[in-house]
Amino acid sequence: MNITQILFWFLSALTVFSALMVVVSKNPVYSVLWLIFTFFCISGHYIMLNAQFLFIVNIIVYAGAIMVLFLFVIMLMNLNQSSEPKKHRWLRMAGVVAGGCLLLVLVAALKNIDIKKQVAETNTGDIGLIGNLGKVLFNQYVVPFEISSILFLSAMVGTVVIGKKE
Amino acid sequence: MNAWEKLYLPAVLKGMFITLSHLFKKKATIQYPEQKRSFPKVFRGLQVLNRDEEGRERCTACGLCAVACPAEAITMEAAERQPGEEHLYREEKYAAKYEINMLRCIFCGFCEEACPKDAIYLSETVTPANYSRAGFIYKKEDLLIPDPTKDPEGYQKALGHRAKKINN
Amino acid sequence: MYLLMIDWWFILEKFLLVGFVVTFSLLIAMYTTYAERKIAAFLQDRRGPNRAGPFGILQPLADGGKLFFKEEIIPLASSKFLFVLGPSLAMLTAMLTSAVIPWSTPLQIGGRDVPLQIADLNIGILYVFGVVSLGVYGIMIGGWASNNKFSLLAAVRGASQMISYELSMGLALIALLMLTGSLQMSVIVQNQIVHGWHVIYQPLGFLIFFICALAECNRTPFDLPEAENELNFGYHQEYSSMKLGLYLFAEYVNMFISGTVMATLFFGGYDIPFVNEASWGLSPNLLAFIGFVVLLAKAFFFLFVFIWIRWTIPRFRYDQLMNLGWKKLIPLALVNMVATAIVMLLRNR
Amino acid sequence: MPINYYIFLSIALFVIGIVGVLTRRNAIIIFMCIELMLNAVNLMLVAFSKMHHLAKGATDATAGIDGQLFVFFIMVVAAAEVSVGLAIIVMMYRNIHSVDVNFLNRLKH
Repeated sequence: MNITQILFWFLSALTVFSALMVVVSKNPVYSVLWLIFTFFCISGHYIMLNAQFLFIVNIIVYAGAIMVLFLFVIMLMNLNQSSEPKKHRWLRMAGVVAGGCLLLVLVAALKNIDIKKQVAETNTGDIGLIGNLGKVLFNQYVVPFEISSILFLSAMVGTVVIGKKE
Repeated sequence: MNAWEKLYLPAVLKGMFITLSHLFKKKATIQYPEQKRSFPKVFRGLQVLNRDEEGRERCTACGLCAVACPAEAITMEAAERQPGEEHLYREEKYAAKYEINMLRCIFCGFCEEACPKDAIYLSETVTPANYSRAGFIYKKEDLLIPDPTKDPEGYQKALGHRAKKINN
Repeated sequence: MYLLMIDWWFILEKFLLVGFVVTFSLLIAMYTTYAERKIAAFLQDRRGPNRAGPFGILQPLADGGKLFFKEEIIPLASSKFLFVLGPSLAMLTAMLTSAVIPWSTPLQIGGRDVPLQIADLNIGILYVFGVVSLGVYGIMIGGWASNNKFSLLAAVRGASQMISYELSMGLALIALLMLTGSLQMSVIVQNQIVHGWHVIYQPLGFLIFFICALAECNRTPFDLPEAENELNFGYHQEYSSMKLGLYLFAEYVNMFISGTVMATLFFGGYDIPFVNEASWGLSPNLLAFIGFVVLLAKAFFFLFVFIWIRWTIPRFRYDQLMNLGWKKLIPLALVNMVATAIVMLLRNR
Repeated sequence: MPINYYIFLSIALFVIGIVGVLTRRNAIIIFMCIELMLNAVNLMLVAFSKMHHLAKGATDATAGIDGQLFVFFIMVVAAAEVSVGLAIIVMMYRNIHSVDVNFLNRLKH
């Protein structure tokens, strides 16, 4: 076990644990905070893969903007655990079993695939750096980039229209 | 407002330089315990019970001050001077008990004007702080001026320049 | 930049640097509280704190002692963990930004070049941004955990303010990044040493950035999250003792760090204008020290301006704040960006 | 790190997201679980991009870079989606005073 592996296992355990806590927490605010923590763990994985740009964008966009919005909405609505009635016990059981089945199937299917021997390079490789990503983004992917800005604009307009009082 | 004024930047900068100019101005603070503001001639501070030059109390417990007091802060009890006490009290009658409730007193100075014997006057002391309400009811011991024969310095200090005007 | 290679000297020197930067910024923040009170007093023709020690020099220590020994109150209906987490997060995010600031030219110790920068990330500015955007959580979590509707409202108010001003801050910076072509802080400073300070090229960008920095640090005229007199003291209403102290302290650390960030991005960092200090023939260590002092001087200037503004300009109303952020600063920043792009295109042709 | 570790990690995250969607009734939590699933996919894409880079990086310097760009676009879409989705949830709360998805089965009230 070198330090990379130790970090990987540590981060993975944290990621899965905090993701579980998102689902298990009674209080929505705790769920949001655990989700933020999950995103930080995933950002940690990005650093390990030397995807620096995605690391920082993940933090800025997800932790810094999206989750603040979630927190915002929850705080404004003042939701606490008493306001959410639980699903029926058997319905919840069914959900967990269905998820477990999916997990089983996926793991079983991917257990023996031929890319298993492949390795994702950690710590090295320059493709995650912002300069390289930017070059490709603004040459090959410039049209999708522009389209995404139109998507943003329409989302903005949609949000304003939905959120406006009649 | 025109466009330039609507920017607010010039106004903001003007304000900033006004406050900056105050950085170099003389400070208005008087640092109280060390420096004291001089009082005007007519300042009315804490009451003092006066003595004459031989150190005898001037008060005869006539009660005019208590009658004059609009806040009803003054209480007193009279007593007769016994033989052998002539060096203590100037007149034949004196105040055995003399209390001023400083929480009620409004420092109007009516007591001073009512007094026929120049026994009570308002000095230049500002009312000091105290821990309890009872402490603000000043007894005769608290009010009496120091004896000029025993403690001339303290007497002069308590007298201030205001009382000198009255005594002469 | 390979983050996980192990070189023990490297780790030792980074640890020392981190420790130094943290204690140093705490010290500065401590004395900024003193400076705030002193400058406020002077601007109002008063004397300010002058009882503790000569000229009141020990006043911050006395204040700190007072905060430490005050009674610790945690509201009964609050969520205890989050209540403690709030101020700690505020302090943490305030400190984290200092990691990418180049404090000076490298020192030379025993033949090693020791850069006076904790991490020279090639995403330096984005890192600053990421940390700033996390600064919201300290306020929001603290405000929510207090279980008090006023602090909750103040927290929501503060969060929306910080998010809004982050946008124009980012847009103002994009024009700057077009000039440098790099997000790395050391490259940005180097570029200014060669070509002159960025504030010459980007005065509007600097103005927008400065206003946004005021808003991000929750300073007057944008201190709505803690508007103490008319809006019921804000998100730290329920806090007492050292937890309140941490919140107040984080504000001053934020001020100092944003001062250094502005000095680094727009005012040449550790560069002394109009002179070439490398030609003086001084030893590199002495030069590094001079650079550090120069950077500090610039940061202190910004601190002074922050305080000066606080005691001059009254607080905005909330709708005015949002108007300024969304309807004035963002379009201005966009115009600035486009203008910079056009000028650059024309000059390159 | 071997790629299958990353695969299993993101499958685990994805499944946790699915379980959350299936078991919770709070619309906001469901929404958050969708974000979690998107992030699981993001992690997988980054890992794959690094895998490709390692395999083909010697001949093509930008091999695998599209994977990371896809992550970028997914984040863009996620941001847009969240703004609209939260607006819908706020409207829903305004109309039925609850964020319980089970109340949405009646289309009028």
